[in-house]
Amino acid sequence: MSDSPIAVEEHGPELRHHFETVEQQRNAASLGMWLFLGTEIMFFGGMFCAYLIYRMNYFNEFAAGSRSLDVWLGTINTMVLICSSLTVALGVRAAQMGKRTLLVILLLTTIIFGFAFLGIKGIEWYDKYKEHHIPGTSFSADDLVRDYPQIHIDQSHEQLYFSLYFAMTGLHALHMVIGVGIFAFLTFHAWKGRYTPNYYTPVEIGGLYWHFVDIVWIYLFPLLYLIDRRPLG
Amino acid sequence: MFDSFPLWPARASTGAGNVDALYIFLVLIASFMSVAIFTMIVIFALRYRRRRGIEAEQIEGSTALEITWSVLPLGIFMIIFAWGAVIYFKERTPPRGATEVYVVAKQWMWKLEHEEGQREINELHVPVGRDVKLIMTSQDVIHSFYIPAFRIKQDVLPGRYTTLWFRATKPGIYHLFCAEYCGTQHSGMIGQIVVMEPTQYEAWLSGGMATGSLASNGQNIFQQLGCPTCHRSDVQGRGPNLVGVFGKPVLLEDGRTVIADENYVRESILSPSAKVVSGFKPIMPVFQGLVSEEQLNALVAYVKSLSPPPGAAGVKPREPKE
Amino acid sequence: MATAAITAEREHYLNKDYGIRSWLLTTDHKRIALLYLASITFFFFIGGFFALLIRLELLTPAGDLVQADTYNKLFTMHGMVMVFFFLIPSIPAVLGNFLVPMMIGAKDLAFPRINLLSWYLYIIAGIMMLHCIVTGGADTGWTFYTPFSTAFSNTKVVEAGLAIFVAGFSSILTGLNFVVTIHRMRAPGMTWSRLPLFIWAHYATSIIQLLGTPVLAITLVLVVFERVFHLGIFDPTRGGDPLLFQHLFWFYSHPAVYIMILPSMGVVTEIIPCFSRKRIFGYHAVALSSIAIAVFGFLVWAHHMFVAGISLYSALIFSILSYLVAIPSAIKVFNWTATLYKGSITFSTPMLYAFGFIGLFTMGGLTGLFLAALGIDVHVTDTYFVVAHFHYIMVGGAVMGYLGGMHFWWPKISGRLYPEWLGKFAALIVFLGFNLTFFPQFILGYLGMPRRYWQYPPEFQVLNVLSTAGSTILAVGYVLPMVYFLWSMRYGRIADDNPWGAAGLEWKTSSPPPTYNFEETPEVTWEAYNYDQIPAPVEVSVER
Amino acid sequence: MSEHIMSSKLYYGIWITLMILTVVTARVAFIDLGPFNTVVALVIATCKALLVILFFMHVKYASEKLTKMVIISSIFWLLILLFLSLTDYSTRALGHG
Repeated sequence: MSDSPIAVEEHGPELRHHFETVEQQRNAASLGMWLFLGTEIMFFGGMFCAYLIYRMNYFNEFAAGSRSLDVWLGTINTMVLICSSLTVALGVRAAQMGKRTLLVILLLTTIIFGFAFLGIKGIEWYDKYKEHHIPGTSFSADDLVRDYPQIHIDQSHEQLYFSLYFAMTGLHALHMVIGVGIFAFLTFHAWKGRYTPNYYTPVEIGGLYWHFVDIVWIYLFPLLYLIDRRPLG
Repeated sequence: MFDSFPLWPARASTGAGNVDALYIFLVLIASFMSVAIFTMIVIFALRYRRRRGIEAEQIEGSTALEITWSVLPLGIFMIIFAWGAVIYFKERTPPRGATEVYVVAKQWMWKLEHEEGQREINELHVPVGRDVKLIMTSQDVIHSFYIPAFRIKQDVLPGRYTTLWFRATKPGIYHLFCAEYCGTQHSGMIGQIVVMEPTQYEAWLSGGMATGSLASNGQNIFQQLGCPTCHRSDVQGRGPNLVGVFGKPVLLEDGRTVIADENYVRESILSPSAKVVSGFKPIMPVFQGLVSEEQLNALVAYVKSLSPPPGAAGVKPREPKE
Repeated sequence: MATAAITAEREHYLNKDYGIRSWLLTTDHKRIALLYLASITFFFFIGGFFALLIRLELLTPAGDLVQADTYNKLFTMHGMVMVFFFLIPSIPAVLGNFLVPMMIGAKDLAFPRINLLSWYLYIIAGIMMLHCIVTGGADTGWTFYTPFSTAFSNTKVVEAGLAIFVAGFSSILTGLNFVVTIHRMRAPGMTWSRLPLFIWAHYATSIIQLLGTPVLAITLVLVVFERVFHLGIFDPTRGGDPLLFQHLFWFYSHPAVYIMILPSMGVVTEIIPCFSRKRIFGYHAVALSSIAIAVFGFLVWAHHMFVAGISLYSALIFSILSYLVAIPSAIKVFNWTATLYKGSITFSTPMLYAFGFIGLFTMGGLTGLFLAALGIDVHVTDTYFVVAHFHYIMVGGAVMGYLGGMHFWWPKISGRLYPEWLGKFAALIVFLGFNLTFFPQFILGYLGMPRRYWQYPPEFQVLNVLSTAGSTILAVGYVLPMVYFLWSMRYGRIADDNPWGAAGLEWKTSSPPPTYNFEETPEVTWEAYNYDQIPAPVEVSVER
Repeated sequence: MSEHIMSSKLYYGIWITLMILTVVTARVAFIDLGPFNTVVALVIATCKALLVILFFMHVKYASEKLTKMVIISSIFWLLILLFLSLTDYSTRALGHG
C-alpha cells in the first residue's frame, strides 16, 4: 500500500490511501454509520408497521399481553441501557481527550451493562416460556383469560402480540449481541492504544450504533410493556 | 372478424364493455405516444446523422418545454385515473338485491353454493341479466377468482370475506381461472361459468338436489349450535337480537361503530370478543375451528335472511337486456 | 493481434498484480466490479436457463415437459435469481462500482473493504441460493406470498429467504458506499451540477437501496420466523393479515424496479450525448427526475394489490400516486429525444442499445399506465399482461441499458475494442428477439391467460409459440456479447483512452485505468457533457 | 467538525434526565388518562430519543446538516410506510368489499 501514487501530505498510518485528509475520512465514516442507522430504522420500521396495525385491530389482546410482562424488569432494563449509553458517551469523550485507561474502563463497563441487559431479557423470556406464552403449538393464554376477566381476549389473537414481542425484542437483543461484539473489538484496540485524539473514529461510530440500539429500546419499552396499565375497572 | 386471432376475450357482462372502452382509449394513447416518440427518434437520427463539417448545435434545455411535457401528460393521466377509478368503483359496489353465491376456495378447487342451496364444484351456473354477488373466502392460501369474459378478478383470502359482483349479458360458457398463485396445481384450479337464459336457469335450479336453501341450512346449524338460547328473535336475550341487524351500523361497547356486513358477522361468530355490541357481555364462546367455512357461510346467509333488503322480496324483477 | 505483444506494458489495474489472491482480496473498486461482472453473468445464465425451460414448457397447452411442481420451482427460481442476483446488482455493482469513483475523480469508493465485503456477501448469498436450487428449490414465486410461503409450501423457502436476506445486505452496503462516496469523495471543482447524470441516477438508486431493502429484509425474517419458530405474524388462523405481508413486501419490491431501471437510465443518459456530440437536453430536469423517481417510487406500492383485498379508498390513493411516478420517467424520455435534435449522430453499438432502451422502456412505461388504471388493472393483473409489462421494463429497459453500458465502457474496462459489426448485429438480435418474446404476452394477458400457469387452455397456444420462438432468438442475442467480449479481451484491437471522444472524467485517464484511477487528482473546471470542447473521434466516422 | 468535546457534566445531566423520564413513563402508565396514556408514553419516548440523538450522538453541536438530513429522511420514510399502510387498514371497515 506504500506505493500510492499520490502522497498529498504527511499523515499517520490510520489514513487510508484513497482519502485526501483525515477529516475527509472521518466524515465519510460518520456519514456511512448514519446512513446505516437510517436503514436500521426501516428494518425495525417493518415490525413497527405490523405492530401498529395489529395493535389497532386487537387492542384488548395487546393490552392483556402487555400486562403479563414484568414492568419493573422492563424499567430496570431501560435504565441499564441508559447507563450504558452514558458510559459510551463518556467513552467517546475519553477517546477525544486521549485518556486510554479511562476509555478501556468505560468500554468494559458498557459491555457489562450490555450483558446485564441481555441477562435480564433472558430471565423475562424464560418467564414467558414457563407461562406458555411462546407462540406455537404449546401456546396458551388461559392464565391471561383467568387473570383479566375484564378484558375480552381471543387466545389466537393473543399469539400475535407475543409473536411481535418475541420478534421485536429478539431482533433488538441480536443487535445488542452484535453491539457487545463491536465493543469487545473496540476495547481490545483501545487497550492496544490504537485510538488517539486524532483518530478515534471507530469508537465514535461504534458509539453511534450503541446509542441507536438504545433508542430502539426506548420505544420498545412503552410500546410493549406499557400498552395499557391503567387500573382495571 | 378476429375470430381466429382475437385481441380480447368474449365480452359477456355489463362491466366488460366499460373496461374494454378504457382499454381501447389507452391503447390509442399509448400507440400515439410511442409512434410519436419513435418517429421523432427516427427523424432526428436520420436528419442529424453525422456529416463531415457539420457540428452539433449545443442546446442547454428549456424550462418551458420541461413544464409542458410534465403538465400535459399529467392532465391526460388524471383523465385515465378518473375513468379507471369510476369503473373500479362500480366493480366493487355490488348493487342491492343481488343474488348471492358463496364461494369457498381451497387447494385446488372452487366450491360454490347458491342461496337456494345448490352446490357446485368448479362450475357456476348463473342466469343472464341478473346481478350476482359472490361472497368468497379461502380455506387455505390466497386464491383469486378471475373471469376474463367479465373482466373481473378478486383475490380470495383466508380468514375473511371478499366480494365480487357481475351481471352476465350473453349466454355461453366462460373460463374461470385462479389468478393468484396457490401451489402445485394452481393452473388446474380452473372451471367454467355457465351463463344461461333465465328459463333454463330456473330449470337447472329446480333440477338440482338442493337440500333446502342456504339460509334454512344456516337456521338448522343455528339451532344445533344452541345459538337461539341467547340470540332470541322475539326479545333481546343475553346476546343481541339478530333480526334486522344485517347491513346496519352497530354501536360497539368501546364506542366505535361498525357496519354489520358479512365480515362482521363472520368475525362475531369466530372471535366474538373482538367487537362486542354495546350493552352486552362478552360471554359468547369462540367458534373458531368448530364450524367449517361452509357452515359459516350458511350461518351468515341465515343472519342476512333475518334482515331482508327493502323491495327485494320475491323474485328479482329486472329483465335481461339481451 | 501482434500489436498487443509489442506495446510496452504500462501498469494498470489489471496487470498490477497477478494470481487468485490479488483478485479475491482486492479492494480496488475496478477489480471488484469485474468480480461482480463474472458472478452476475453466471447467475444471469442460470436464470436464463430457467426462463428457456419455462418457455419450452409453455410451447404446448398441456403440462408435458416438466411436472407441475418443477414448473413452479422453475419460475420461482427464475424470478429470484434474475431479480436478486442479476438485475439488482447488475449495473450498480458492475458499472457503478467501476465508474462512480472515476466519474467524480476519486481514487476509490469511500469504503473499499466494505465494497469487497458486499461482494463476499453476494457470493455467500449466491451459494445459499445455488444450494437451495440444487437441493430442491422453492416454489413460492419470487413474491413469497403468505400464507402459502409460511404454512403450505413444503419446499426450501427458508433457504431462499435467507439467501435473499444476505443478498439484500450486499445491496445495502453497495448503496451506502455510493452515497458516501458521492458526498465525500468528489474531486475539487466537481460540484453537484457538474456531476454526470449517471452519478445522479446511482445516487437515487442508492437511496432506494438504503431505505427500501431493510423492509424486505425484515419481512423475509418474519417469514422465516414464522416457518422456523412458529411465530404467527402473517398467520390468518391467528388473526394475522396476509395482506400485511404484501404491503411490506411491495414497499421494497416496487421501488426495487427503480433500483433496476434508474442506473440503466443513467447509462443511456451518458451514451446519447456522446453519440450525438451534444450536451444533454435539460440537465437539471433529468437529474431531478432521478431523485423524483426514487421518492415517488415509495408512494405507489399497493398498486400491486388492487384486487388483493385492500380498501377501495386506499386503492384510489395508490392509483393516483402511481401516475405521479410516471411523470419523471416521461420527462427523461422526452429529454433524451430532444438531445438528438440538431445533434451529430453516429449509430455505434452503444447508441443502438440506447435507442432500443428508449423504445422498449417507452412501451413498458406506457403499459404501466394500463396497470395503474384501476378498472383495467382488475382484469389484467396477475395475467401475462403484467409479465410482459415488467419484462419490458426489467429486460427491455434494464438489460438493454446494461448491455449498452457494457459496450460503451468496455474499452475503458478492458482496454480493448469489441468487433463493431458483431456488436450491432447482437443489438439487433436482442431487440427483435425481445419483442417477439414479450409482445405476444400483452395480448395473451388481455385475453386472460393468468401468469404462473403450468398448463393453459389451447386457445392461447399460438401466442405462446411465438413467445417461445422469440425467447430462443433472445438467448442467442445474449450469448453473442459474452462470446465476443471474452474474445476481445485477448484479440480485440487496443482501445485509445477515449475511443468515442466522450466527455466525463473516466475518459481522461488511461484505458485500462491505473490502480488509483488518475495519475493526479483532477480538478474539474468544465460542465458535464461539454461536447463542444471535445473533438469527435476520427475513427468512428471513417468506419461508415 | 466532530471534535467538539462536551463537558462531562452535561452528559451526567442528560443521563439523570433520561433516568427520571424512564421512571415517569413507567409510573404514568398506571394512571388512567383515557386515550392520552399512549400519547404521553410516546411523547416521553420521543423526548428521550431526542436527548440521546442530540447530545449523546453529538447531533446538536458537532454535526453538519447532512446528518440531520439522513435522520429526518429515514424517519420520513418510516412515516410513509406507516401512513400509506394505514390508508388501507383504517378505511377497510368503511365497506365496499
